[in-house]
Amino acid sequence: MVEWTTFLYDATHLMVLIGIVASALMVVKFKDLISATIALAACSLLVSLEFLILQAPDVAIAEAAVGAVLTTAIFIFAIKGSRRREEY
Amino acid sequence: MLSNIPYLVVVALMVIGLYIILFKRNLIKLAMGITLLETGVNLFLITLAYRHGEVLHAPVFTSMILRNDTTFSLPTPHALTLTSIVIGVATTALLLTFFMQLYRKFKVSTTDDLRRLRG
Amino acid sequence: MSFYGSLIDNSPAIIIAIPLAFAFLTPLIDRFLGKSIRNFWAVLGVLLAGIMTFVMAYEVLGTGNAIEYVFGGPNGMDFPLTGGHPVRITFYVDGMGAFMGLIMAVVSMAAVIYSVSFIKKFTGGEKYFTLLFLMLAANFGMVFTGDLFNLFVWFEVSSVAVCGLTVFRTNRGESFEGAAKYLIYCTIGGLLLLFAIGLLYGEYGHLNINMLGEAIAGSAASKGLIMTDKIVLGILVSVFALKAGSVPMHMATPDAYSEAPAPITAMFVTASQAGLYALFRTGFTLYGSNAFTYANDTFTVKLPDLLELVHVAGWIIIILGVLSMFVGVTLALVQKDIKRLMAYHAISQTGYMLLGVGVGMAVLATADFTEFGRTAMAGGIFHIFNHALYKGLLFLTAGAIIYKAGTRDLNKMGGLGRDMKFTAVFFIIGALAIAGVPPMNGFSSKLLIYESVFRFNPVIGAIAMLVSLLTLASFVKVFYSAFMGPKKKEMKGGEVPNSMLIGMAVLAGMIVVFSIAPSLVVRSLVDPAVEALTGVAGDTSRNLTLFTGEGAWNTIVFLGAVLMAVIVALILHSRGQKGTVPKGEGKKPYLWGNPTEIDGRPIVVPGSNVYWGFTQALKKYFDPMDRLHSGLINEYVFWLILMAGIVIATLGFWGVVF
Amino acid sequence: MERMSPVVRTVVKIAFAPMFAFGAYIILHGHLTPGGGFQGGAIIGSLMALYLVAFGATAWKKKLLSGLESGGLLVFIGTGILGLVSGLMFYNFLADSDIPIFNEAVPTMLGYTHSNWAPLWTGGTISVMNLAVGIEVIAGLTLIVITMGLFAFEGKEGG
Repeated sequence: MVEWTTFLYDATHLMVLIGIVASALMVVKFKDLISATIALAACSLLVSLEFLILQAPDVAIAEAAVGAVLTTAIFIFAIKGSRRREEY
Repeated sequence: MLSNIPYLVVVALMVIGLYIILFKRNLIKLAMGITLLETGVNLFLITLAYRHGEVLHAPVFTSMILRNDTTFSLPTPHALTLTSIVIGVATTALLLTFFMQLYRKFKVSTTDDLRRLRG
Repeated sequence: MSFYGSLIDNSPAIIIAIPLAFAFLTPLIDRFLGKSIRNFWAVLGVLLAGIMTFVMAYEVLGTGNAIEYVFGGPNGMDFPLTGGHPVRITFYVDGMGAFMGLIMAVVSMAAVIYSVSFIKKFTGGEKYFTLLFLMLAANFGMVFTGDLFNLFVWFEVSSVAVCGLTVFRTNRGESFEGAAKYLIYCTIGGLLLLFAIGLLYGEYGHLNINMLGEAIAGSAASKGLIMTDKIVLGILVSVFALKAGSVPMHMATPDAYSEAPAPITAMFVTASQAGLYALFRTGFTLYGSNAFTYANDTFTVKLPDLLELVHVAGWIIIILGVLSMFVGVTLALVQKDIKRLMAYHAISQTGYMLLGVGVGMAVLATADFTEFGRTAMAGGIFHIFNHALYKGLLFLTAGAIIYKAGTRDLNKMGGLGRDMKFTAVFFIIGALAIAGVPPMNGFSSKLLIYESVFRFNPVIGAIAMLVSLLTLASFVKVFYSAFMGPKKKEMKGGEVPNSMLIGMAVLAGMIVVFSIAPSLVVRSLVDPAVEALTGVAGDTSRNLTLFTGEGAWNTIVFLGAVLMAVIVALILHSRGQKGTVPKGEGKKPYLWGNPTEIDGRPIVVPGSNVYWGFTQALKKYFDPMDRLHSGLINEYVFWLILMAGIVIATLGFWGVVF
Repeated sequence: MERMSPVVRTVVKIAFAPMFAFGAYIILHGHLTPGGGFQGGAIIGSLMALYLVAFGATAWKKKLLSGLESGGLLVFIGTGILGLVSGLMFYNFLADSDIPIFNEAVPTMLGYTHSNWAPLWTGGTISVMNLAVGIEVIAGLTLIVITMGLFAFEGKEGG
């Protein structure tokens, strides 16, 4: 029983980590800056999950609120205030 | 074994962040690169805090159901990371405000055009 | 405990708290009590912080004991805290910290007084003063902290406040560019710094600088140097060199320096010097001072590995210093923008400080250190003080020139000397001091550096002297284009407002005083600072004479000799033939027979053409330099990463591969 | 800034109260549970950002917010300086004192099955500072978002 939960825990952990790298790569790849911002928010959210897994709940709360919501909002405002697409 | 994998993710995040800063010319992409770099450093600190088997320092949180009792997390790097997040959002906001102003004044959106001050 | 005693005990915290409290009360005061009271309030705040710093420095330097302050701990808490309390924030002020604190206090005083009139042309003065106080608090925090993480926090606060102030004049788009570049640079540097702090914490479990130093030494003694130590030293050296504005990482510094309002640039210089201070702390307190003991005039090396690392780091700092000196001054020579020119000079002068202290690090714990290394360090640290004074003064005069001339372009100025006599005098004082012309204070510190560095390596000493000459040359150019020549019609007449003059006069007066009595500073401030860093006591000065190891320097004697020479010359002159001797028509009054005026207007060589021949002759040097300073922030970051990589690789693989 | 669709507005209206309560809970329990002034403030701040996106930025008073921000910081620094009266900067002078704010002693763990349990009315200056930081962070983050939002959406020309 214990081994099963441990396995599930480790599998979740691994998937979160893969998700972080994948969303970070998406940030590089997307030419549409709004999409890149959403990828950045996903990355932040997954990192906040990772913080929770690494037993830092206080940091996880802060990262979820700041990284996933506020930073995204700021980036979207900045994109509205300038150009939406990356040039090349 | 699994506890070392986050370090690889830290390296990946920092490399991706630096790649964006070095090779992407869009200013907002650049800010995203800085954010990714910062996320990588934050993750590094939190991973560092996650320890096995040492009892010298005070743990803040343990999930006893999932892990054995010797796994815990150091409080100091948490405080460092929190501070770093605060500073990160402040610098990001300031930087993006500068970029918006630059776009309004010169219609600049890439670093190629941002070359009035040189030499 | 007496009131004075408790004031002294709490002084580091109070010095930080005063600017912070004033910073956040300024908007309220501005809103409810009006602008003039706000200005008075700002001056009051900076005076209070200054007086507090003086009191603390007097106590620290007088008793020779460092003040150790633990936030939130009970009175009389044991220090250093062993093991159990890694979360306490501590302040640690020793001779070096008090020395830097005094510099911050003096320059900020001049800057705030100067700002009172300067700010009248703009709106948003309350935000200006808020950010200025925040920056002052950050500067104090960086030099008083005893905690690496706290250092990082103040580093970032300082960057954010500086960038916020750089864009104070929102009508100039370029200021946003300079601030954005500097902010990107500082943020990346700060993240590298945080990474290094994380490495250290993971390895040793401490954040306190003194305890970390002991822990590193302990680990080096038991299991030898590990890779973490070397990598961390590499990162710290590159990041703090970035903050100080040393050459391969200097690219964004002139942009921000030249775009910030003049009083802010004066404080900007001290913010960079806080980076320099952190660099010295890293080299000595964190790594060097635990590797040897010094007693009875002999060194006993305890940890040769660690000392070797410090020597290599010292050589890296020397190379950075020489590069900064040379590249900074040559690029300054070709600038057209007056503030950009001075910004490049700031980089060049930073090279001197890096050079002096780098020599000290490179010969640390050898017999050479007591021979000349200590003198080199004293010169470098003394130069920090002098640089803050005269560079602050020069930036303030540049602000005054721009205030009156309405332009920053040297080619479009001219003839300001007729209306701005005081500013011209202050400018001459600053320019002579920065060029190291003999009676000035810049000469005293440069002499200490020249002579000791010459004994260390004659080539580097010669470069240092050459750079001094070039510095003088470029200030001749500024003086020529701004103050001399025909007056431009569109320029407003008259002198700048009084408060700006007072701000400049404060710094100019201090330069004059310390030119006449350099040993005052050296004995009471610089020697304790060197002792605090290295643990080696020594005296570079006696009475009013500086001793460089080779020779001695006494301003009074020098002035006396000059006076004698003048008197002799006057006597000879009075004995000569009176009147002029007309013999024929005489030659044309100009050199090569060119016409002196075209279309009824006198010919003036514009500022950027003064050294045309020189720059043409060195085209092979200036063209690649122009391409390197491309303005692309990506490339700038590339240089930073490359340089950090080189430094880390050099330190990490020294002795393994090399 | 244009108002968003009714769906968004309704969702924000519904989510407002629970999110606010959660943020306030995090702030008030800063000394007992994970979180504190910054985290709770960031939650309410992000709520404000949502509200702003849904309903537009014009209704907000910037002066009030900057006043709140300065006020929060002053309370924080003031609490630190008041600690000087009892000896040191940031000294926790409220804990176990006669001043009836957050002054209860933390109970020992004996007798409690769950080690995280303690009354809310403990913590001394820590709770006061959490409140101050919370107010400051809410005001500061909202101010950042409002300023940037106004700049991006409404100030296309001038201003």
